[in-house]
Amino acid sequence: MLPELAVALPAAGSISAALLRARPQAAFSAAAILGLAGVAVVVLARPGATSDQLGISLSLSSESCALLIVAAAALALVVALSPLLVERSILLTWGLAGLAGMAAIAAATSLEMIVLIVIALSVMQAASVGGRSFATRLRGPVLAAALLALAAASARSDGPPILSHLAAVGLVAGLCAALGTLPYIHEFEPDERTATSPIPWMAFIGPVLALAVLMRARELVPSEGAAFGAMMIGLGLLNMLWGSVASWRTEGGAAAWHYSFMADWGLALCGLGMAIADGQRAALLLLYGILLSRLPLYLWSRQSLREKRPNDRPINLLAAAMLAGAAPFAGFAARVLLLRGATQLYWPLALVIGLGLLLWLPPSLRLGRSLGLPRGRQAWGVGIALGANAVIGLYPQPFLALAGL
Amino acid sequence: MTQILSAIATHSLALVVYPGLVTIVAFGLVAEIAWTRVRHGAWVLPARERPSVVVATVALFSMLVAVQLAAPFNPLPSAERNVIVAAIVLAFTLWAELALSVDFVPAPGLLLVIQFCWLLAVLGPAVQPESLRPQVLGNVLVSSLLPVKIASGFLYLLCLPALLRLWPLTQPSDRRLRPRLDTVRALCWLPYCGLFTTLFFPPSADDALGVLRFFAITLAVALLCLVAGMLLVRRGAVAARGLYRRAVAPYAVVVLAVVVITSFLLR
Amino acid sequence: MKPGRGLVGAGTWGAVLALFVLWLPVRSTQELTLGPLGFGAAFDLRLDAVAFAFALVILIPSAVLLTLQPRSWQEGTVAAVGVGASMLAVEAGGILLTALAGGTAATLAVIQLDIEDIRAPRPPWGVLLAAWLALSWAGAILQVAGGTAVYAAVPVSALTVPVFLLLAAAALMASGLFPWRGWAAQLWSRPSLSAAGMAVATLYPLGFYLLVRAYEMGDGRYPQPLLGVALAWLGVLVAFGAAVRAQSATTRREYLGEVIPGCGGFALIAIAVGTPVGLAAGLVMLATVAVLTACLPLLPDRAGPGTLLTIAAAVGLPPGLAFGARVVGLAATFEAGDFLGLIGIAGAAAWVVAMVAAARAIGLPAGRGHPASETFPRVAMVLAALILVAGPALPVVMSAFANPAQSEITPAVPGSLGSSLIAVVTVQTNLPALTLFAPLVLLGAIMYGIAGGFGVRGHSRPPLFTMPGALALGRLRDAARSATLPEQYQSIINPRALEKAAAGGRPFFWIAILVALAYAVNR
Amino acid sequence: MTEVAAFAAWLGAAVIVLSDGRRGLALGLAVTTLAFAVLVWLGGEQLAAVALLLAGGVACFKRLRTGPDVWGVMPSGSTARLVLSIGGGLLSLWIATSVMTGPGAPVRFAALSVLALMTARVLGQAERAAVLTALVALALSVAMSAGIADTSPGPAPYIAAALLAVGISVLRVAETNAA
Repeated sequence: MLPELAVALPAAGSISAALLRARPQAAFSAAAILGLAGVAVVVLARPGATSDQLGISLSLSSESCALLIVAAAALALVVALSPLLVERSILLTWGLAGLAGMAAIAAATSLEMIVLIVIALSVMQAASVGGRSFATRLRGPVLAAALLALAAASARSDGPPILSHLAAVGLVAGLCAALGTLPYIHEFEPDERTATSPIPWMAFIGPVLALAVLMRARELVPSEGAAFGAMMIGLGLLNMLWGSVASWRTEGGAAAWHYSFMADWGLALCGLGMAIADGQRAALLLLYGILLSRLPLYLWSRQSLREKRPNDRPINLLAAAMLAGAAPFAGFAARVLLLRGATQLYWPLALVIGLGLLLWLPPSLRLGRSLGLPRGRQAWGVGIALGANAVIGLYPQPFLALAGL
Repeated sequence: MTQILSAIATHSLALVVYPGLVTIVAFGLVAEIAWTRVRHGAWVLPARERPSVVVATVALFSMLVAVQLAAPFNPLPSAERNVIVAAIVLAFTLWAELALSVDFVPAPGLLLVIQFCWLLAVLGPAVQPESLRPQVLGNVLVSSLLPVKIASGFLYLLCLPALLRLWPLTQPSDRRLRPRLDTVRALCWLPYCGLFTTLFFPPSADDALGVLRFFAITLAVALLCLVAGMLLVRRGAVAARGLYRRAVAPYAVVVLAVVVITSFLLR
Repeated sequence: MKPGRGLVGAGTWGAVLALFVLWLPVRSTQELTLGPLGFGAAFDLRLDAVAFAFALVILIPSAVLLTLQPRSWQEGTVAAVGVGASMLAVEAGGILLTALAGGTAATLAVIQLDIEDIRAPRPPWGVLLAAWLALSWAGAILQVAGGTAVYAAVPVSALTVPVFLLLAAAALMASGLFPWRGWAAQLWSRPSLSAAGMAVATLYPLGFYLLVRAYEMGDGRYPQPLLGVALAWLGVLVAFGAAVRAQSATTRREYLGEVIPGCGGFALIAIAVGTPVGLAAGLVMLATVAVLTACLPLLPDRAGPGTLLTIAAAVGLPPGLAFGARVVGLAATFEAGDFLGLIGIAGAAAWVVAMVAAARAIGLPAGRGHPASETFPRVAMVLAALILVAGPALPVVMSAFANPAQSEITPAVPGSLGSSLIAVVTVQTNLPALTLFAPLVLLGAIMYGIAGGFGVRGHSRPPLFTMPGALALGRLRDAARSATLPEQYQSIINPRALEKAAAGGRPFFWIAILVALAYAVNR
Repeated sequence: MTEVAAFAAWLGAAVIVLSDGRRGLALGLAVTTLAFAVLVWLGGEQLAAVALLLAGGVACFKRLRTGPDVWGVMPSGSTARLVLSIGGGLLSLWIATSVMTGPGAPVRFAALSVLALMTARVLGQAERAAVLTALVALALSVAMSAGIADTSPGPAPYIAAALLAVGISVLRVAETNAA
């Protein structure tokens, strides 16, 4: 019953917050309690155990559990340190909805269920008030859903080997389309609310979705491991290059952040594509970093981006170091693991990745400055994000063990 | 402890008396008086004046170089002598004036090039024997190493007049009517000439004849320098510059090539 | 003294004390293993003679500077953590932990420098990051090829030429050991020297540490003798480059900026030669560098006995410690055989240029002054004098500091140093430092006592020479920096249009990419 | 019978692609839903078929109440959409019958053609009503694609898709959004 509760409780929290939005205090309390209960259920859930209470078999893997817990921690951090109560309850409504969707994606045992959840989440997001048109916001996720469904259909049908090749292509392309990474970048509106922008697909739902899709992909096309890995690594490198360079050179500050997520995803895709333990570990650490540090910092930088108040205080430099993956932050440990994995696989790849890693610095300095001078709650938030990231970087073992790696 | 104290006493004796300060001053005064006589045509004796910091520094360095020489009865054991110490410390003496006085060193760039050549002449012969004991290098008579030794010795001699400032390129303070004794140079005669004797002649025995032989050769080298110096003075500054730029420096390159080729051949 | 400064200083001195308390009673390797960290490295701490030597090289200047120089609480905290990270790098049991710790020290140094003055020159962050990433990769390759990256356990066969090249590149970048003007020289042109001193103290020795540890991994040798020769020649170029820049310096501050790179070049020569004598001499040179690192930031810009002593100590005036160490280091090149003596000759030539530069620098104008509040002339003078009068103690320093480290990393290599407290006994000669230099120091004191004062006035002096082709290189560099895409091609390569095309969310573009991907996979 | 149903599914999808008015969209959705329900019923999943039918019914009913009150089938300038419908159908037919082998070709054709056409409809600049209708059909076709497997997936995906379809059709899209 635990996987069902892991989906139901955050969903209930989100709905109650939406219903009680006239009374922010009550909305916040109800959503917080239900959300915490949902996280507790995820913590208690036995990884790999299948539950069939609703006629649909659901199961949470240890990696998904770990990412759900980290995502919940990120949400708690963002919500707790948001300046206004009303804003907090809105954030909680959206966050818990996303968390419920992520739990459902993590628990789903078939790709079609994942696709249906992706459609549901995208429609919910597109239906809310936002800068871009309804159809525009749906494009990326719908293409992802279609590609994933077609891939699943190709993989399940009997026929020539080209079908399994196409299935592999569909799975990788579908995943990129869902995340909004190159070549399927979602249209980005700098002034749009974060909740309705493409950022949640990349920085919140993305990590769990990627793990779930890859888990199913390995079952669907076990013979296509090589092609699958090659495509993931190729697109990963492409995203690394594009994301870091674009994040450095683009004009808009918010767009720079958007591209920086893409660059991190490039590294994560390389790690996931390697299909060896070190690659998976590296990817997981990078995803932790995206959830726990990059996303909160992006949210806190919005105000200063609007007011165009860049700053060069120590905190900005530390943030830049963290975003660049400099030691002792999690990015460095992830990079070490990635280089180790690439060396095991094919050493020139490690060389390419190693050279690519240097591209992180200039955009990171820019993004660090764009935080402005965090004050009050936000200063605490930046401090906590930096601290958490440094702890993961210095001693990643327990965080990897949490994911069974 | 007694051993240490006796060693300190012996080394102090070497530094101060023989072949140290006293010997340096004695040899240097003779050579310097001779030089001023042939240069200015007058006998000039040292003036009684308080030594400057430059003189003190050069004296200190010259003492350290002198004890590295293969002079007979040198209290410093032969195993404790080192040609690098001699070469580097002697190199320091050349720039003491630039460092500690208001005077400008004449043509410092050219002097530096000459010092490079001299350094090659001193250390080049040590490459193949893989030894830094001066008397060992002097004792090398292996036919395959003789070309290096002879070439280096000739280069050493070519550099000596310039390093001892016997050439006509003089600093402004020297352009005075009344000739004076150059104390700094006086302190350098024995180290430079004695080092040549040490490196390019077999070491002399520790007896009266050995002492005579060592100082005779060293004096001969000094004499050679005087003659060369006079020739340079006669030919003038431009000719001196030309000689060192167009002849000595390219010759040093040839010596370097000889050192490298010999090392390769004897490897 | 502010309580913060006192606290940080006391903490660093406490670390020095702890180091002595841990090392001196046993004087043998001590290990502490706290299990795996999760990124392929275990938390293994190893205090052996090499770690002890490098820890002192890092801690002593850091402690002096942190105790004396005023800092804001942020700078003090970052600096202290940086010292800790640097210590962890030298006490780490394996390459990956060293890479993590070294990378942390580099990050903190850059942040500290930027906190102090963001517009002043500082080491390029990218180069430092590249150095530690390269080391991480070397560690990863060793783990994959040899099964471990723990210094003491790496199989000799695993340290191949490519891995060594990677490690050497990391070392050279980490310490900025380049023939051109590296970060270690640029730092001294900052308006304030409090962060600069700490950056040099914590980062500069780390590159040398890697080169020394490489011997341990290769069982006392580098994978190819030629690699050592190449590194030694690089050392000559580094020392020569620093000396050439120093002799054309327009101010004394500019000259002092080249002191550390120059000494580093000589240390690199000695270490790269790879004989026990060379290694020991190299370590003593690094100890001298450490004292100079503490001395230079405390030195006021005005001329005076402090400046004179510092320049004399830095250039290796006889019979100072630097002089003795350099002589032994150069002697090692001749004794190493295989015409490595040519490196010794080149090194001696570089030293001569450094002498000229030093002699010239004494009379140069002071240049841009750094705040008087961060200068301590007496302490600087004492430190410089210490280097000068410590020449006679060279055998003691070698026996107590360098020889144990050398015998730790090259136990199998013949031609070890004799352990005498009176003389430095090498293969062919022995340098009677105590019995020869001690009387010389005494005589020097007497003679300078008798001699009159020296009259050097600060005035600009022309450079002795300019490097041929230096101007052309400078022009080339400026041209490369100011290079832009010709206007007629700017319309072809339009980044904004490219960004619009890629991020425009056009379905047709997406479908085309999908088709291309499918085609690529099915080819 | 299955072949007819499969053809009907494609026809319904084509009508959704070609229509802009509420009646045309509802008609297309109804035909597609009915065809899917028949295919699932014949596949032995009666409960799933009923679920699809109910969801489709609710979606059609809701569609008939919102959007421009016209048929709007093949308005001027819809030649490209016509070509897309026919081309997509033919391509799906070729893949479902020639490339993919084994039994269940009609189900494959129905699922693939609707999936492809509905995706194209959403990706193209469409009115909100058309997008929502296409999304409903897309959700149902995703469930149908699960049925391509040799082993039946059970009613779960159909019921989930049906619930999603109902959810989409009752969803109120914020008015401030551009179409």
